[in-house]
This record gives sequence, C-alpha cells and structure tokens, in this order.
Amino acid sequence: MSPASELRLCCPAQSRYVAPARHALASFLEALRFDREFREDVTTAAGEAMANVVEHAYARGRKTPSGHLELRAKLLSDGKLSVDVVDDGSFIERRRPADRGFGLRIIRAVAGQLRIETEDGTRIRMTFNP
Amino acid sequence: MSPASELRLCCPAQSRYVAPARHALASFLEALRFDREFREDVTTAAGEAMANVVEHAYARGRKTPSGHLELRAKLLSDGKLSVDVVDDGSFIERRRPADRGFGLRIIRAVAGQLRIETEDGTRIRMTFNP
Amino acid sequence: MNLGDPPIYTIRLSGELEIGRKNEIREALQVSEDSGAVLLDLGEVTYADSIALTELLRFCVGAQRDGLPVALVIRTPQFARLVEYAGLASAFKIFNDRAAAVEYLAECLRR
Amino acid sequence: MNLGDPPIYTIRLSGELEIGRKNEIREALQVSEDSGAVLLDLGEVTYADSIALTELLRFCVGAQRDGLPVALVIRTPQFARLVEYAGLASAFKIFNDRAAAVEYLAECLRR
Ligand SMILES: Nc1ncnc2c1ncn2[C@@H]1O[C@H](COP(=O)(O)OP(=O)(O)O)[C@@H](O)[C@H]1O
Ligand SMILES: Nc1ncnc2c1ncn2[C@@H]1O[C@H](COP(=O)(O)OP(=O)(O)O)[C@@H](O)[C@H]1O
Repeated sequence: MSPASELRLCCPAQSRYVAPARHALASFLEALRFDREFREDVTTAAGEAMANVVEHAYARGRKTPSGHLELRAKLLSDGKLSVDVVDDGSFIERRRPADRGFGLRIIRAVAGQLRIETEDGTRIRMTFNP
Repeated sequence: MSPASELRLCCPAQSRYVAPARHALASFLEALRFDREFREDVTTAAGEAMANVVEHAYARGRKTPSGHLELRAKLLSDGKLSVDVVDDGSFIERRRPADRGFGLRIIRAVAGQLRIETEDGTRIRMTFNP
Repeated sequence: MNLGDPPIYTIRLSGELEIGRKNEIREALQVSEDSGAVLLDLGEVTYADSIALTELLRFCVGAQRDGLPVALVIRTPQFARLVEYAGLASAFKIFNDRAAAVEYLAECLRR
Repeated sequence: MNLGDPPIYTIRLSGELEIGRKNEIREALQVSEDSGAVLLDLGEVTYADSIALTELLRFCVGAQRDGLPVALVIRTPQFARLVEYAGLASAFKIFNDRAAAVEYLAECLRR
C-alpha cells in the first residue's frame, strides 16, 4: 500500500461527473489542510483539465462512445501537490480562437508547473506549490 | 487506465482524515447517482471501517507511529458497489464488550456482504446492493 | 441552558458527530449539578458514527444511574438509521420533535 | 426581472457554473426585447469554470454589438480570480455590489 496521501478517481468522461470529481478533490485537499485559496485554485485547474477531457479527448473518431477520465492527486514529499488528469483519447492541437481557449491559460496561471503528455491518450500533469 | 468508475484515497490513519475521506466518497457516490439513503448507508459503513483503522489498526506495537489508511470504492459490472477499507496494521480479535463494538454491527446491517481479511494488515471488504 | 422549572438542561450538538470530534463530544456531554432532566438536542446532526453513539450511550447510562431522565431529539434519517443499525433504538428515549421531548421530560419530573 | 424605468433586465445565476450546466447557462443568458440594460447577478456563484466564462463572454460580446450595456456582479473570490487568470478582467464590467452595478447601468442609460 502506498504510504503517501493520494487520491485517484476514475469515471466516464461525461460532463456530469466533473463536479463530483472536483468535490472529491476538494475534500482530499481539505484533509491535507491546505488553505481555501489554494484549494480553490487547485480544483479550478483540475476542473478545467477535466472539462477538456469531456469536451475534446473523445471528439475525434468516437470509437469509444464515452471514454474514461482519471483524476490523480498526490502530496509530494517536498510538500508540493501533483494533480494529473488523464484520458485515453487523442489530444487535439489547435491555435487558440479569440473568444475561447481559456482552460489551459487558467491552468498555467495557477499551476507552478504544467506538462502535457500526449502519447497514448493525454496526461495533463500539474504541480502546485502551496 | 481502468475503465470502471473507481475511487481510491490514501491518507495517514488519523482521525482528522476520516471525515474528508468520507466526503470524497460521498461525492463519488453522487457522481454515480445513487439515491440519498444508499449513499448515506455506504458512507456510514465506510466511516465505521475507517474509524476502526484509526482506533485499532496501529494500537499494537506502534512501530509505525501513524500508519496508513486506504479507501477504495468501485462500481462493479453487475451494478453493485464494492468498498474496501485497508490498513497495514494488525487486526485485534476480541469479544464484544457490552457497551461498544457497534462498528462491525453497523457495517453488517448495511452491507450486503462483509469480508474481513487479516493477512498482511486488515482489509474490510464490503459489497453493497443499491 | 436551563428551561423552565424544574430545570431541564439542554445540550445541543450539531454537524457531524464523528471520530474527529470525539473529545469535543465527550466534553459537551456533561451535566450541571442541579439539572433535573437532560434534553440532548441532536436535531441538526448531519452525520453520526458509532464513536458518537458510544459517547451518547455512556452519558445516558450514567444519567440513568443518577436517576436523571434524558431525552434525545433526532431528526435526520442517517442518524435515526444508525441507532437502528447499532441495535440501540430501545437504549435511548428518542423524539423527532423538541416539544415532545420537553413534554416527556416534564412528565418524568412530575412523577 | 425588470427594475425601474428605463428597464434594467436582471439575470441571476447561482451555485456552480460549470460544464455540467452549460446548456442551462446558455439558456439563461437571453434578454427580452425591450431591455435597456442587463444586470448579470452572479454574486452567489460558488464556483465557475472557463465554460461558464465563455458563455458569459459570448453574451457580453453580443450585447455590446446590440448597444446594450451589461454589468456583472461577482463577489466570490474563486470566480473573481478565474476572470483574472483567464485574462478577461477588462472584457467585463464587474462590480462586487449590486447597487453599484445598477448605478452604473442607470448612468449608461441616461447617456
Ligand atoms: N484532454 C484533451 N484531449 C484532447 N484535446 C485537448 C485536451 N485538453 C486540451 N485539448 C486541446 O487544447 C485546446 C485548448 O484547450 P483550452 O485552453 O482548455 O481551451 P478550450 O477547451 O476552450 O478550447 C482544446 O481546444 C483542445 O484542442
Ligand atoms: N482495522 C482494524 N484493525 C485492527 N482491529 C480491528 C480493525 N477493525 C476492527 N478491529 C477489531 O474489531 C473490534 C470490533 O470493532 P467494532 O465492531 O467496530 O467495535 P469497536 O471499534 O467499538 O471496538 C475492534 O475492537 C477491534 O478489536
């Protein structure tokens, strides 16, 4: 059994799962006693990444009528928090249209670090500095 | 990535983590659209099993000053829900004193099935029929 | 809080009565010397576990030993079911309405 | 809801404005024909995401095109920060107080 404080939630990539998944993350962050602003920023970023999975990950091909969504959060030994949002769909590269594309921008504004891995689905890896 | 709806939460086996872990479970159960009474019964049973980890699992030996607690919930393909509460402490066998020992009794009242595995820590395996 | 004469002492607990609040619950469950009866107002309890239940039972057993009538107000379904699941329905005097609990205690005091 | 004369049309959204409520948000963001100005009362929004923000932006851009002044009431810190993070602070006319928003809209209508 892993000794670190960790949350992992898997669910279908559908919009109605995003809010409860975010609430579960909020409870986990409360357990870790992070302050309110930090908790809100982390859940905001995770909410954006999860919304992207619902909106984009399975938009191409639609072989899987509803794909899967995974949220992972982990307290790192240096006190930072890592949050990954993972899907097994296909990342869609595009230039940002003027009136949208706020999701990644918001994530970049709050996460200390953001890595987007796009082999074998998409993995949005965020690290937060409390 | 696992395709099933699943929640996994690891945290230190301390009393202050039990309520947030239960809240995370409640959010997960809401995502799955179980009705209120079922959600309450499941979180009640999980809360009892987690309280037992905090109170008993690491009471002997105390080699690990604070052990670990893991909560797993999974929607099974037959529509049932499995919830496991896992620790790596030692199960303490005892006869039930008159004015306590309600935890397992409560779990038995709500879970369709209860299995207690005690090799290598304790694993309380509950299955619920919605 | 004292209500009426003879005195009914009210102890009110709300929110989640669970393991994380064990000490607080134990401390709240103290009666003043001159109490004639105790009303445990748990109507706003949103969640309870067996740890809270054990504290309540200890309190009620002690009160009974001292000849002090105790009534519980429980309104929330999770808590009501918890008491059933634990097999403790007959161990407590439970009301889902404050007025009925007060009435019962006043009756006890008149006897 | 119409306030005063000339008419200020109020649209009130509360709770979590997020992806699961996208259609509901879009439907709520409709103005009646005779509105002179629009007050978006978002003071009780407990959480918002970029999907909600995009809907709000579309609405405001459309209103601006139609010469309709729009004021937003935002009070909750998460929402206020979200607007900043998205770089949209100057895209909206934001107030943290309903009275100030009404005052601003009345001023727009007087011009
Ligand atoms: N999980 C994902 N799967 C596929 N594409 C993604 C994913 N996340 C982001 N993207 C791509 O990145 C783009 C930018 O995302 P974002 O900044 O959140 O804006 P928006 O979702 O409004 O387009 C998306 O339009 C999409 O093409
Ligand atoms: N995770 C655990 N680790 C060690 N012992 C346990 C665990 N769960 C239950 N037990 C044992 O089972 C007993 C009965 O548990 P329970 O019915 O919940 O009542 P109580 O916790 O009030 O004693 C406990 O007293 C303890 O000896």
